[in-house]
Amino acid sequence: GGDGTSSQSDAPSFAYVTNGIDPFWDLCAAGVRIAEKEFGVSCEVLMPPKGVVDQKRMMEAMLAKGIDGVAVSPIDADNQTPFLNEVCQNTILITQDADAPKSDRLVYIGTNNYKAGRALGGLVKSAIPDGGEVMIFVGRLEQLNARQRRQGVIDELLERPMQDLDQVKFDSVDSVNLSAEGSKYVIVDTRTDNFDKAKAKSNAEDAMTKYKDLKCMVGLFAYNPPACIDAIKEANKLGQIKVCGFDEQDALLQAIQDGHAHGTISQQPWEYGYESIKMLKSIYEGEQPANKYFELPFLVVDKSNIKEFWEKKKKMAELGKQG
Amino acid sequence: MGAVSSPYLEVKELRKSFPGVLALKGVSLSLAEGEVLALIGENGAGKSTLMKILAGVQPADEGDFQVKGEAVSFRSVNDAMDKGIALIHQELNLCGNLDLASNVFLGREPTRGGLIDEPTMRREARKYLDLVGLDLPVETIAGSLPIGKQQLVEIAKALSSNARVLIMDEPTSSLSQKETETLFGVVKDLREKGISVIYISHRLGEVIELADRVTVFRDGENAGDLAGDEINHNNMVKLMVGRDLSEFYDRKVHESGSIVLNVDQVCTPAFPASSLSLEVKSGEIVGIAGLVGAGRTELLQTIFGVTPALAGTIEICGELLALDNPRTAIKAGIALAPEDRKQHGLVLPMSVRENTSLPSLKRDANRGWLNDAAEAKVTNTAVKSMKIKTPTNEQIARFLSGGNQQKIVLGKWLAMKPKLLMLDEPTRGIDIGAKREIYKLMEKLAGEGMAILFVSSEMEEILGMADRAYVMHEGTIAGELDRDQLSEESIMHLATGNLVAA
Amino acid sequence: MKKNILGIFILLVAIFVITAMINPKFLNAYNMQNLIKWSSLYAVMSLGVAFVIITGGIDLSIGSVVGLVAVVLSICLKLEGMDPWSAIGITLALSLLIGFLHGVLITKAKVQPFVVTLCGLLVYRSMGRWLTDNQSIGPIPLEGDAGYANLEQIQGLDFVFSGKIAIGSFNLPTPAIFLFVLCIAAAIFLRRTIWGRYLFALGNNEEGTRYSGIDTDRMKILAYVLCSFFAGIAGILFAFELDSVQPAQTGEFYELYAIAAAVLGGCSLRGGEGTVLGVVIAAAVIRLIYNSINMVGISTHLEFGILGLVILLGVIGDEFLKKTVARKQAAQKA
Amino acid sequence: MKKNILGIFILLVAIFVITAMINPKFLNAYNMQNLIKWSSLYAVMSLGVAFVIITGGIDLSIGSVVGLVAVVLSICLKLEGMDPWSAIGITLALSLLIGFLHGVLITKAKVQPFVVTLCGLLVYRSMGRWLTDNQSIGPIPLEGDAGYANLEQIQGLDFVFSGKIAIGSFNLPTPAIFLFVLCIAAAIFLRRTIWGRYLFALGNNEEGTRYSGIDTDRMKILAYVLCSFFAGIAGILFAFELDSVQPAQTGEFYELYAIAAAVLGGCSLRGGEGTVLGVVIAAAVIRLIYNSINMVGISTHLEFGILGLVILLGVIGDEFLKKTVARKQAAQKA
Ligand SMILES: Nc1ncnc2c1ncn2[C@@H]1O[C@H](COP(=O)(O)OP(=O)(O)OP(=O)(O)O)[C@@H](O)[C@H]1O
Ligand SMILES: Nc1ncnc2c1ncn2[C@@H]1O[C@H](COP(=O)(O)OP(=O)(O)OP(=O)(O)O)[C@@H](O)[C@H]1O
Ligand SMILES: [Mg+2]
Ligand SMILES: [Mg+2]
Repeated sequence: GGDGTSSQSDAPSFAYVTNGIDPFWDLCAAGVRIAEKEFGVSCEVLMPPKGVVDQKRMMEAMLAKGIDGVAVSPIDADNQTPFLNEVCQNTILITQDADAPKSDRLVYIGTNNYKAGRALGGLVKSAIPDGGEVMIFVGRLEQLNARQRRQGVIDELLERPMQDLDQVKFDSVDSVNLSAEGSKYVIVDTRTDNFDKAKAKSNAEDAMTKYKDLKCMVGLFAYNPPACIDAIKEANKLGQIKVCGFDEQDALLQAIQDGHAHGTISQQPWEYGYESIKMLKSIYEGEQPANKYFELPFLVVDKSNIKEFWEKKKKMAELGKQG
Repeated sequence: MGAVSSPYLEVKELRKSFPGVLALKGVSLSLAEGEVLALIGENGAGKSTLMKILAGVQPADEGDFQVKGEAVSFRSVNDAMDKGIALIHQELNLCGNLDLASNVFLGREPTRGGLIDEPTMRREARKYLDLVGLDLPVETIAGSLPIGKQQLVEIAKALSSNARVLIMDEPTSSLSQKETETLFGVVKDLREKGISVIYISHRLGEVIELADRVTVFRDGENAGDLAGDEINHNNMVKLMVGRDLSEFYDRKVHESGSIVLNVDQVCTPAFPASSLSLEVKSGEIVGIAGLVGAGRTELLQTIFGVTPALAGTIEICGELLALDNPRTAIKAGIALAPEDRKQHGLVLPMSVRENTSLPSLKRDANRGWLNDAAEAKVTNTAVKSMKIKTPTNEQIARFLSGGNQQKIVLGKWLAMKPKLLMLDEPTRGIDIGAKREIYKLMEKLAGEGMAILFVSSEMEEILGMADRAYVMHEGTIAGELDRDQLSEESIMHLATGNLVAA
Repeated sequence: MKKNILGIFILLVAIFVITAMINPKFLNAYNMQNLIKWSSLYAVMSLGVAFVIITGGIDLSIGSVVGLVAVVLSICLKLEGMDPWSAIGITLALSLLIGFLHGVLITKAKVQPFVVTLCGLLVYRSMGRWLTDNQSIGPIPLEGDAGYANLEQIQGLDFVFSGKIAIGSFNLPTPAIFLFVLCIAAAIFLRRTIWGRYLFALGNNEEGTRYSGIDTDRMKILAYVLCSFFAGIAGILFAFELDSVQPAQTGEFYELYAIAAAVLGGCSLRGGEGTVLGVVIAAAVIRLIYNSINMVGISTHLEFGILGLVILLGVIGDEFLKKTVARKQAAQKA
Repeated sequence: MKKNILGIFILLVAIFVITAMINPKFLNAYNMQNLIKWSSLYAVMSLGVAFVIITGGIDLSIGSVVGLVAVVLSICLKLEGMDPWSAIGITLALSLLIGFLHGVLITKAKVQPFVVTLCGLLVYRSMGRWLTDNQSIGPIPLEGDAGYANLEQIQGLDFVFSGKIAIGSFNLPTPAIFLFVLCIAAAIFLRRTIWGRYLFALGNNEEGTRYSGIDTDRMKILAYVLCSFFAGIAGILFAFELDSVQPAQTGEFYELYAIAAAVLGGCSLRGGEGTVLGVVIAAAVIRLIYNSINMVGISTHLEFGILGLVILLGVIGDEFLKKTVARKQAAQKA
């Protein structure tokens, strides 16, 4: 809990606003907690349950409380810009996880999702070096980071040149059987599930029915890879169809350890929390950020480093629990 | 009979209040074994309330209640059933989605191995349905039956509980003559077997025929008892209303004028195969007699546009109308006081004012704005001319007695000044005082030149009120009887399908 | 009727006072403005669904209508570069059409309101996603959009629908004015016109009302049209307030808020009961709860739970209050 | 009654045939297994809500109950290291308790079912998030979890609840067996026992049923208990099927699927009507639509819309079919 305002009234109080409710954000909260202690600040972690409306009202409430700084993951950056600017006028605003480049936010802390996508594409290549059919599973494609990740995977597999993060050109959401000369890979389809895990699993099952020669499933949101693994396991195709994923759900980590999944890209969410608070504190104390973009490194996790990574994640999950 | 033995069931000084109403102000009643006790009183006297207490449907506030000399207080219907008391409710309470056998044995299904023993249940149900003269298959879905037949099922249900005391709350209000006679046979049979019956009715003729003793309620109190030879029309009326009511049907001969309603070869959805024709002139009171289910309600509803005709034409004052909903009918000057007062006649949770003004709101409104003055006038006129007994115009209709509710229905139509007033069972469930007022009103309106068409299952009413009557049988007009041809025999003849007019 | 409002009003005051005591910043003007703004937005929807609930119906599609209207508005303004007032007109016409469709399906095809509007919930959501390819969109055009030419006018609209009007040092959010006007209109409609009377009558007894010569089907259709229309207005207000529309998310669950507010505000789902003031206060209570949770600093995981409990206890308490009053009156008479 | 099933059955066959024609892979054994599995999972919930709908009630909390049960089960098995069968027992007891609570609030505190279960929807979702701190959790313990000691037993459970039984070359998913047993039990209960009879009776005429000496309150409570119990079983099945539970999302919206299936399957929301077979077929139709959309390759944006239209047309068609049959019968008689 972040009931910091009343107990330590002289210490700066910040708000860390997510874009929704997700375990990912609780791992970020762990970083927030670490930073809270380390820098002697207090911070509320707010998770808007239903999109832009709740995000707006929560930030308004924070402004009303007289908060000293906000780190937010804007849901719809372009259109939210006027409101974000309003926040800027009243307090320190930085963005994290997703950026709002047109707003007056002081700095953006985030992973380069396009690069991360390319790294994921690299994992796919090492999983099925002989090429074949690949399919992408994702919760929603309306989020920029999801589209960037997807594009990164596609570009890497189709051997396209590296694109600039700000100007990524996207393949249509509905495009099927993407392939290119000089590439051994075909991206047969992308399926969304709107955050319904049951749907995610049945999407994976339907994919196996429809595409007999599917070689690799790529899950872009945390719950996608475990859903794919489940479906593959039940179809007795473990090993035949590889899984590469994003994020760090336990089931995925277990599968990597057991050799049932090839690897994953972790954004190390706790770093988000930690760096955001660190940044807010330094700006609060008058320092100007050197750069508008603070790129957080991502981590490629596979069999080689799974043990230590999982240990760390467990520790963070414990820390991130809300009072 | 039970003169010497102590009463089987006895209540003393029973009180019961509802929010805003003191329904029973300390009433007493006793019932001997094998006795048929009639309980009479005006609407709202508290008869049904007491019966519900006796049957465990609702608890009394205070008072003594003994069965076989043993004090009891029922907390549920089952408690009452254990003591052998069964109630046939005034309102129908069948489950429309279940078949007859299931309804008869609802709550008392025979089981075998934990499952319902359908064959036994059907066999047993057959017995009781035969007893009340219902020869439909036991698999018939209850909801598909007309009200009268449903009432018989209710009676069969009560009989099947093998009760020692059977309470019948206005059981004949929707029964035909023939069915009523069957019921009387059943009641007399029960008396022979030593089963006691409490019989509630507003039809004093029935009381005279059946009752060993009569208890009269007035305003939630005992008004007196009558036994043996004392049971006659005048005595009962005196106790009920506290004064004499002579000259019940105060008829004059009416001057009939031009034809107001002309129904020609109309087919109703209930009887698509048969068509009917009739006419009503202004200043005339025309009755429609017939057995329950003969299609009388259906006919009135068709004229009123509720269930549009399948074929044929209807003319009002010579004008051909396409009556496909009540609005057109009302515009043409037709009004209907429906048979089912609570469902179709009133909006029970609304006030006397809101109910009375409902049809005339639009006429009186100014471009859709409510016209308070006009509304108040309509209400006041209705309350005064109909003698509606209500504390204020804001009283909720649900809390008024049946008679007063019926008067609201009439009042709201009179405000529309209809050319043709149709009344479907205008006095069903209405006490004798109110009944008389409604008859007077019909007289007065006819005298003013209104055309009146009414349906009644009460022979007396047809004989007493109609200038002319049509008798219906299975969806057709079996015959037309003029004033001087009207008699109980001639009506029954036609109603039972004997087309040779007497 | 007044008893109804009393209960919910007490609840409003109680939560208000408690929150203010725990965190005095709750009372500052900025927070009050926000509270008024959000309450107004949600109250508009709740008011709309109240018409339907009064007739004994239900509308589960409100949230999806809000979403679809916001989407269509944004497409017209931003992508199509349509004349701003025509765009508003089209979206409102759309919402009227939806309500009309509901009404016709319910009265003529005789499908139950729950089913019709549940299907509506699914279909309109799907339409919104399909129209936009599920991409976020906002009503205000950015450079390069076809609507950029109308930018000034659109910003004017933005002010009309989501601006603030300074009254002394207090900035009154414009949605509050919309709510106020709609409230007065709704109250007059329900209590002073024959159509309002008919809605109550048919909610209490549809057959009986029909037998009195009232076109109950038309009145029911009217109720659904009004409900969707109010949802349409809410959709426009939300679009301008948020400047951003998520086709898959905007409006999700709002029908539940709206219905909850209507019920908490004294509408009976059985029909025939309800007051404008009660519904508006109840909508404010729900927003107040959310605000309080944030101001007091309670874990957001508990938000839903607290809301659920308050609604439940509110409804039970209201029932209890009504009973007690009725009993006392009876005792006085006896 | 048979007319009801006929309509929905025709729909099932039609969609089946059309999909198979467009994409023959639809028919392969693996896809059929999946279809059976998902249909079974959703049908269990739909069956549960049918009890409540037959009494004329409604349960909006099913999805949240599924989520909460899955969360509690996972906590017991994985984190607490509880004896697996006790854990199953506790979760089922929890679902029974929830149903009991609903029933008591509805019958004793006289709160409308819509309100009680709407609050339930909010509260249980919140509880699930709060209990887990919103972390994803699965029923199967991993190394280091307290439940790891019971791993073998839990994997046994996993097989029971989400395994497959080979019948020749066809692998029958175990949820289908659960559904089969529950179906038979529900059908016997509804059609052959007095309690089932009472549920139908009170759904049609509550007063009348009470006057027949039946404890209608107790029967209503029973219906809600059964509904939550079936949701509880579905929760366990989902937990093992997905091996992972997201407290904020698992089960979201499932009540709408369940109610839609019940209605499409011939239950009337007015109460007193419904068949087990109809509901199960309808649940299968809904899953079939989803599967077909994937197989045929329609944009997922349209999923909801197609589902909504099919439900609406299905219900209208069913009504039409019934009327036609009734008219024919009447004509024959006349
Ligand atoms: N549930 C109730 N709530 C409020 N008032 C009631 C209730 N039941 C009955 N009453 C009132 O109690 C009084 C007695 O009603 P009751 O039904 O016993 O009369 P009754 O003698 O049976 O009349 P009728 O001949 O019309 O059937 C009436 O004033 C009635 O309005
Ligand atoms: N809408 C309808 N559809 C089909 N059958 C109907 C409909 N309405 C009535 N019936 C049937 O038509 C017949 C005539 O019913 P109606 O109510 O008109 O008779 P009635 O002579 O007025 O008898 P009662 O005294 O019971 O009112 C009955 O068998 C009834 O079941
Ligand atoms: Mg009575
Ligand atoms: Mg009749």
